[in-house]
Amino acid sequence: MAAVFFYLFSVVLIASAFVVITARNPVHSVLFLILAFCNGAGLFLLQGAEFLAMILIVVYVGAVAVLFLFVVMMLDVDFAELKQGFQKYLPAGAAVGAVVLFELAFVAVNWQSAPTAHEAAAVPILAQVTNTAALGEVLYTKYVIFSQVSALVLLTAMIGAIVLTLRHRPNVKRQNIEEQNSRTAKSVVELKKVPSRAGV
Amino acid sequence: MPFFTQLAHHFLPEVILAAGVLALILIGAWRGERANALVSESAVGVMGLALLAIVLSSHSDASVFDGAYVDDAFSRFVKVVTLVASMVTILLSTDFMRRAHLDKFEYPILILLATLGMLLLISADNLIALYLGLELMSLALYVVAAFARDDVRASEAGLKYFVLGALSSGMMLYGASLLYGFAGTISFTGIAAVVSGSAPIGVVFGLVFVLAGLAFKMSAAPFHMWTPDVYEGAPTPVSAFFASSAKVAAVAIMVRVTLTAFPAMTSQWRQIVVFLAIVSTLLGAFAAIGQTNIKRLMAYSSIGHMGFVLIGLAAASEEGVRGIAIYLVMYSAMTLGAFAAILTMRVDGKPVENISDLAGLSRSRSATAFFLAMLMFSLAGIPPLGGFFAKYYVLLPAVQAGLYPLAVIGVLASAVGAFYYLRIVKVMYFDEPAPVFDPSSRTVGGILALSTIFLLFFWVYPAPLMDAASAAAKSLF
Amino acid sequence: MFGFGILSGLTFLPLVGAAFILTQRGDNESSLRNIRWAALLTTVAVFVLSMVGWQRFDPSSAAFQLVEEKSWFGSGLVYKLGVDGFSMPFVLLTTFLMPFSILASWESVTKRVAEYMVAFLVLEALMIGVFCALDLVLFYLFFEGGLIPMFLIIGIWGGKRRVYASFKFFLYTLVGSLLMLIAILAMYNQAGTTDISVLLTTHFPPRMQTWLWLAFFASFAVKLPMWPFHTWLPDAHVEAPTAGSVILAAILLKMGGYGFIRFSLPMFPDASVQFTPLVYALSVIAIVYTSLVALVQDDIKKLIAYSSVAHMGFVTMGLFTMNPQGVQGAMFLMISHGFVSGALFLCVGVIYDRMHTREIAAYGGLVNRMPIYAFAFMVFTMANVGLPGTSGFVGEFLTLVGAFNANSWVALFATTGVILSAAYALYLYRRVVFGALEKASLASITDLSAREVAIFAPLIALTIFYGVRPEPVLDASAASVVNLLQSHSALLDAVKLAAASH
Amino acid sequence: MIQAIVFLPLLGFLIAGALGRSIGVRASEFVTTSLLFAAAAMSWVVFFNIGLGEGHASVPLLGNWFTSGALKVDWSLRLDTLTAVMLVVVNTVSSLVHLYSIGYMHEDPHRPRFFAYLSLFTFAMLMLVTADNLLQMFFGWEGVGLASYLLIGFWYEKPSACAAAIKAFVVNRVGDFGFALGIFLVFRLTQSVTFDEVFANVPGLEGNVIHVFGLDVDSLTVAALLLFMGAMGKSAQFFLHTWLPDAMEGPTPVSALIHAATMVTAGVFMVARLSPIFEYAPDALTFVTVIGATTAFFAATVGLVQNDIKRVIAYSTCSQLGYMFVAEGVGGYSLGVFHLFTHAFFKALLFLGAGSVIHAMHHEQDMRNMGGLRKDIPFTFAMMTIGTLSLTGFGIPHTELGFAGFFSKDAIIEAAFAASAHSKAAMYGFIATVVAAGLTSFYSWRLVFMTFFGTRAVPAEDPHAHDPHAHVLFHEHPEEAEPHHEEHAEHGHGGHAPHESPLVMLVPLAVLATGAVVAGFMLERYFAGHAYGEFWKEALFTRERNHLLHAMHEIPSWVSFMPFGMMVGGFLVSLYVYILKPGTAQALAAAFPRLYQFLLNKWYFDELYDYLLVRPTFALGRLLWKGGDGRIIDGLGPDGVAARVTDGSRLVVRLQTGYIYHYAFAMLIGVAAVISWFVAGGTR
Amino acid sequence: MVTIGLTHYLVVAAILFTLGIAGIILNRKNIIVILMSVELILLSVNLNFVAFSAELSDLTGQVFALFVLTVAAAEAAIGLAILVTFYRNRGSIAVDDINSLKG
Repeated sequence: MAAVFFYLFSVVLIASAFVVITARNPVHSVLFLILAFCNGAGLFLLQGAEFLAMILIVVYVGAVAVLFLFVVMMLDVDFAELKQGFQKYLPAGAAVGAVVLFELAFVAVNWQSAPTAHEAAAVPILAQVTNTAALGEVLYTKYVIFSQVSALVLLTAMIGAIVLTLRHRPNVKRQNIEEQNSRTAKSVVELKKVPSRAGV
Repeated sequence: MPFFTQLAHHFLPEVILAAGVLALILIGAWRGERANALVSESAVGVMGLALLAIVLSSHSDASVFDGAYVDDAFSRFVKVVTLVASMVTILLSTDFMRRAHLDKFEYPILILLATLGMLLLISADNLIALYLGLELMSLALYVVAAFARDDVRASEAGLKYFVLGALSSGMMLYGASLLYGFAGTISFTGIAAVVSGSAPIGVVFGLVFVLAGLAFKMSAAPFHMWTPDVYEGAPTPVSAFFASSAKVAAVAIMVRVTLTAFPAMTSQWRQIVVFLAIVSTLLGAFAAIGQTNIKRLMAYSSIGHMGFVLIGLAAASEEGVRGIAIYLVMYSAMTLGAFAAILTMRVDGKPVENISDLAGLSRSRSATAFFLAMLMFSLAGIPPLGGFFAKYYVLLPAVQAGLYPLAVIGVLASAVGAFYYLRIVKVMYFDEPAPVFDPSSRTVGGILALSTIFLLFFWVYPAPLMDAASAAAKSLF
Repeated sequence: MFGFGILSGLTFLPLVGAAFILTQRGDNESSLRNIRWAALLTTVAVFVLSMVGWQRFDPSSAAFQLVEEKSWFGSGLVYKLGVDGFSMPFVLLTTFLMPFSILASWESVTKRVAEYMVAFLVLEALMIGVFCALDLVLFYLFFEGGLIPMFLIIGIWGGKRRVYASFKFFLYTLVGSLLMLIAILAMYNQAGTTDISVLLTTHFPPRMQTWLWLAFFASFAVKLPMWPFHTWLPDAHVEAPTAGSVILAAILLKMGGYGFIRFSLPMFPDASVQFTPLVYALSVIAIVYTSLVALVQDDIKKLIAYSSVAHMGFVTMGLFTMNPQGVQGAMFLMISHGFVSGALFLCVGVIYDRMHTREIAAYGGLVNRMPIYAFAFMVFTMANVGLPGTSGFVGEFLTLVGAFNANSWVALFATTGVILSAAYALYLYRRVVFGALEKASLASITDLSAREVAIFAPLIALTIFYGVRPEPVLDASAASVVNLLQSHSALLDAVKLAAASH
Repeated sequence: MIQAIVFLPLLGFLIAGALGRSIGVRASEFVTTSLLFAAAAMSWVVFFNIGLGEGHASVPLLGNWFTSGALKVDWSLRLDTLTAVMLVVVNTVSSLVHLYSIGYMHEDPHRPRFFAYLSLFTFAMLMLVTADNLLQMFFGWEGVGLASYLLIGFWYEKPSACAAAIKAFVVNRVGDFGFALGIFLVFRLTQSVTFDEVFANVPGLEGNVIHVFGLDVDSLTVAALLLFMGAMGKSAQFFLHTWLPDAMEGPTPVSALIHAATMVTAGVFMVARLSPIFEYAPDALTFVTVIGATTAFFAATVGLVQNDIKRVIAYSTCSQLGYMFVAEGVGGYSLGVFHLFTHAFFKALLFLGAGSVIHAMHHEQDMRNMGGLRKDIPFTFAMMTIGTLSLTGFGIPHTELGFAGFFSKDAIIEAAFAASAHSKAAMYGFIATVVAAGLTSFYSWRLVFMTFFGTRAVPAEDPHAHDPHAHVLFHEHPEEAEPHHEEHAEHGHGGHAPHESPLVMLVPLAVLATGAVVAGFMLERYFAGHAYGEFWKEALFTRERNHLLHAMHEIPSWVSFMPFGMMVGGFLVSLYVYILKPGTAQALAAAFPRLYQFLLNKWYFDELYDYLLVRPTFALGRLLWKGGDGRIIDGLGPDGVAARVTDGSRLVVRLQTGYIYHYAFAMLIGVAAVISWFVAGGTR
Repeated sequence: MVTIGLTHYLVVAAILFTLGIAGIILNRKNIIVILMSVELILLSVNLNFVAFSAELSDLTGQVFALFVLTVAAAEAAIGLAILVTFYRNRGSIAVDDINSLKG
């Protein structure tokens, strides 16, 4: 049963990854990327990494991929011409890629971990604790410092994204809450005595 | 050790930087553009505090946070170099950024964040710490590379750096996963305990991928391709930052990974390092000759210098690490000095970057020309300037390790390299004057002078640095 | 003085002068005068100090003297200075010639005077350091550091092709010495020290010696220069300003010979013996080849430069004969060539200052208007030719005697240099000095000024004095030569004994 | 005293050289000349003391010259009969030449320099003859070379003079090349260069075989040959003679002093001085004989047709030097020195006489432009005739009547014959010298007849004829007028008539003529006769088996008449050709144009050397410079490497395309390469 | 049917990794696809980590993967920001247009 799903997920994953890098239309690429993520999440699930699978769907499919989609749309790239030149470097690239793939597969097939690797486990997976709970357990104790650092990474990304893309356009009207809040009737409302029948 | 004791005793510099970042963001967000100068100065101050925390620290070496980070003499040594380089970077930046209308308070904060990443990287003692530190540093660097967001060259530089950087960290992660899979642990010492000289091919693969990722960060050939483009495209102070602090940190982690995680696999990684060293020294030397842009030239020069650092690493000995430590100091001083000189290159308010713009500088700005010339001689490794001692102390362990061909290739490459350094001297001293540069800021001039004086008179009293470097090296063995 | 000895004083005194000159600002007459006088006085003071050192020096001892040692970079790199019979003459030669170079630049250098003088003083410091250093790395430091000021001197104050020449000079010598650096590291690795006096008693394995010898050879052969590594020299000489040529020919070249005598011969005796045929071959080729080339030059300085190469051929030949005549002759020849070639370049400088050309064809008949000059030039030409009674003869003769005892073929070919040197030197003299004064440009050329006479008079006196009584120089190195030869043969014998016992 | 003899000329040189311009011409002349006379006077004293008195001595001078290992060279003077003879010759001739020059050079503005050079030469020559060791000899040897160079090139404005000066120096250096190698070999053999020690070691080296220049050869033979090569150069022997005729570019007194009387005989002196070595190297002696004989004959043939008055005498000198070497080659060292002695007088006389003629002719040297001068300058004519008689060896055999040359020359011919019993070379020497005697007689009288008899072909008013520094070449390049031209014209030589020289020039002639007449008669018994032993003492060395002096007195009498006959024959032919039937010479020249040209062009030696040596040398120099240094060494070395580096740089720069995918691909290749390396090569 | 073991996952990850790299190298026209390729690489890495985690029954691998995911998200944000900047300056995101810096 697990094997069936494994093959299903794997084949779809690889196929969609292939489409991602070969699709004419970047929108298609993004969509197939989403598909690939979903299948990746399936593979995670098969191995008991439930939390990661969920994160993959939520964060990647929900946020990152959508971000990609958004940018693709926003930049409105003309994708008609996007295919030229692909074949030109294909042979050399494919050859090196094949070598790398072969060697990586060779390693994968002949994989053997160190005999002591199983004992070396810093955080053993315990059957009685759910995956999410177990992760939560170590994430905020043993690896809390990493949580903090990754927070800084996210902060950096935030600052970076803002500093690079945020533009203060001088002629754009903006809401200034502070200003709004500090308005007083006195400063805003001007009372005029209007003489009757004379007009303003 | 209680968590907060660990923080206070062995993680204080990082804490100071992190706290500084947060505080400065608040200030910046609150005060907006008016806070630029304040944030810049405060950033220097924060780093100065961190520096003090390191220098004054009296705590013994320790591994903290469940073996995530290590606080030892080596890390302290490199951190000091990094911090100083980062401080100098900010000092160099102020004037340039203001004139380029890039003076935003985010800039010093990003530098601070990158520096924090570097410190984490330098101390990293397991793969996650390595990865997070590396990414914290890299993400900030990507941004500062593209910081001149209205400049097409800067954003191209940022884009290239980003894409290739992401690829390299992907590779490194792939390697890390293999290492984890083999050893069952992510800790360097744990890996060291598991792997042996006759490691299976999978571990070697992991090692190769990890080293490739790190080599990218220290821009060792053939993972260097981004370097010249990014140095040229990025704002000059940012290039200085890339060339100094970022390299120092990358070298440090390279040293730590190879020496503490793979002492048993020296013969394997030495082959990789030798390969990188040879390609880097040669490429750095050859490619720089063809350059007309001085920033590009400095990029190739830094590639060559990283080759020399790798020669020291290839020795895989305590002397080798000492050599690397000295090299990093000298290299940082030379690079920052050179970039300070480049920052003075400004005609009619616009920065110029061509080597030919330096023509006749010895007559129009004799002091600048002299300092830059000395820096060039130092970069070429001519005694008695500091650059020579740097080379000396990395070649020595290589020879001790019997790596004669490597050493010979290294010196021959440096002879080729001397050619383009000399060319700069030639342009400044032998050629007819070009338009005179605008007066440069006092800070930049001061940094140029200080770095040159340091290199010029290092031989007078070398003992403190030598002792510190020796101690740093000792702590890794 | 701060616990430093006289040699440190010698080495660093020029730097003090340089520092003072750096404080002089402005281009007005008075500061220029200050600069020149400061430079001159500094060099004279250094010379006086070196004479004090000479007084304290005991030529009958082969040991290192006036030794001072301080820890410096920790292990393997100490600050150690000292002199023996091989280095003392060179130190004196350096200090002696420097005031003349300064004087020679008195009026001819008008642009960037302060920098010029500083470069020279720094160069002097480094040169003295080379000869005094008793630590291999310290030696290298000085040896290599000299490239910087010389590069600038050629490049800034040189002639038309100064850029090419300065680069060639710098890079060529750099490549050679970098290989030497590797060898130095290897020696340190083997012996655990870079102290020269210890290394002199260290026996390196023969296979290693071969490589070390080759690496040192790469440096010294370029520096000396030996054929076929000589092509930088004519270019550098031609383009350098007068004083630069003087120093280059008189002292910088000698560093190569000094290197052979200080390192190659005593430290790698087996390899030296092994490579003697190579050195002989290159020396003989250098003598004949460069003499022939000198014959057809049309640039005065180039001709003298080639003649220097030929003379250095005698030096290398003499050194590797490994007999007292050869080695002592080479030592003497180096010293003698120091002031003879220096003086010849000064001679060229005199007319260059007046006419601004070095083309032989631009001159002719100078004797008509410059009899004193003609006389000085004649003396040095004859010394260059090796006429007995001038200092040039003694060294040449001794090296040839040594060579003949070692290998008659070498001596045979080398002696042809005696004929050729006469040919090119006299041919030069005839074209420049003799003949009718026909060129209009020369019609108002003036004879030597008092300053120039002051430069040449001592040099002429020394050239003749050492030709007639060369003992001071020969004696200074005699003990060291004997020591060198003894230890050399002892080492070789030890090897033979060891080989025999196996 | 010996020190004074040697150093007074040096003092003169220093005074005239350094102070010449301040003390003036007169003073310079006076100082140098009087110092020389003083030296000459003392020389005679020494001569009588040593030659006729006690033995030899070694006088230390400045102490040690240099010491290096076993090589110890002292400054020291050697005083023995040979030295004394040479001192007399050198100082006498030199002092007379000094005196003569006062008159001869009186038009020249550079007289102080001239006298300084003359004194310098004398000093060097004295150092040469008083040397106590080979090196000191070499010092003097090269010193006279320098002085000769300076004096030949005295009129430095003449390109030909400069060329001749260089030629003299360089050709001499070729000889010195051998001399130097000889010294090296002697040192290697005996571990000394001091004569006494060397000579003491020589007998032990007989038959010693040494490996040198790749050959195993008799050590003393090689040493002697190498040393003799020096003598060949200095004494202008066959193959190395070419410089001597050209040296006539120098002022005539110089020719008389250096290129006739003293310096050129240094080679003869050297062989005599080194007689202990040569005695033990019979093969080398054979060589000496052959070279001497060849030179004697060759130079005489060339002398037959020369038209320049000085060149005739120069070739004559060359020829006479050949005689001396023949004498030494057959073992008659004293005979060589004897001829050296007499030759010094009569040849100096001839040269100075010729100088007087030239002076009279306002520096015309071409004999074809002379003639009939005996009436204008009778005294000179008389002196020249005496010189000629002496040179041709006029005298009556078997009597004590004859000019100086008669005694010495005939002795040589007889000695050669005497030695020919054992040696073919000696026979060759005998024949060559006899033939040369006839030729000598012919060209000597030719000179006299062409100069003093007949009529002048070209009027003296010819504008070029009185060119002060006239020279054969000048006729081809009349535009090369000398700057001193007018100056001389103002000197009151407007008359252009040949005139007798002043007294200062004539007195030396008279003195020398006296010597040329009586020297042979006076000294024969010391040099060739019974007083040989007590006169020479140990100064000359002959082995026990050398019985030459006895043998030469036992030769058949026809041999003694041979030279006499040749001398008379030469005179008669000359008389016929030039006096009795003028025009014969031209007819002969026309009849044998090849031979005439061959002789006129000095056997084409200059052309041959130019073609074989000089031009190839320059061509080779250029080839090595442009091709060797420029193309090969620089091309493959620095420049080539630089170019390759630049190429490499261009290549590397091209790799940096700017495209991300190329960069990424490079990274991938890097990784792939390394992992493939490990996959293929294993993980070690 | 074969049991699905570690090797299977490793092979899938290897293929995915290679595809990711191929995407970077072979893509000529659109920089966004390169960013997506990077995501594929990271996914392959995570697959590896999770597979090893399961094989070694050690949670550390998953923790590592978690941080990789976190950082990857940040990385994507930065990447896209730089991309947008570039697009604003250049008006194109074609890979072939990113070559003003070279040599």
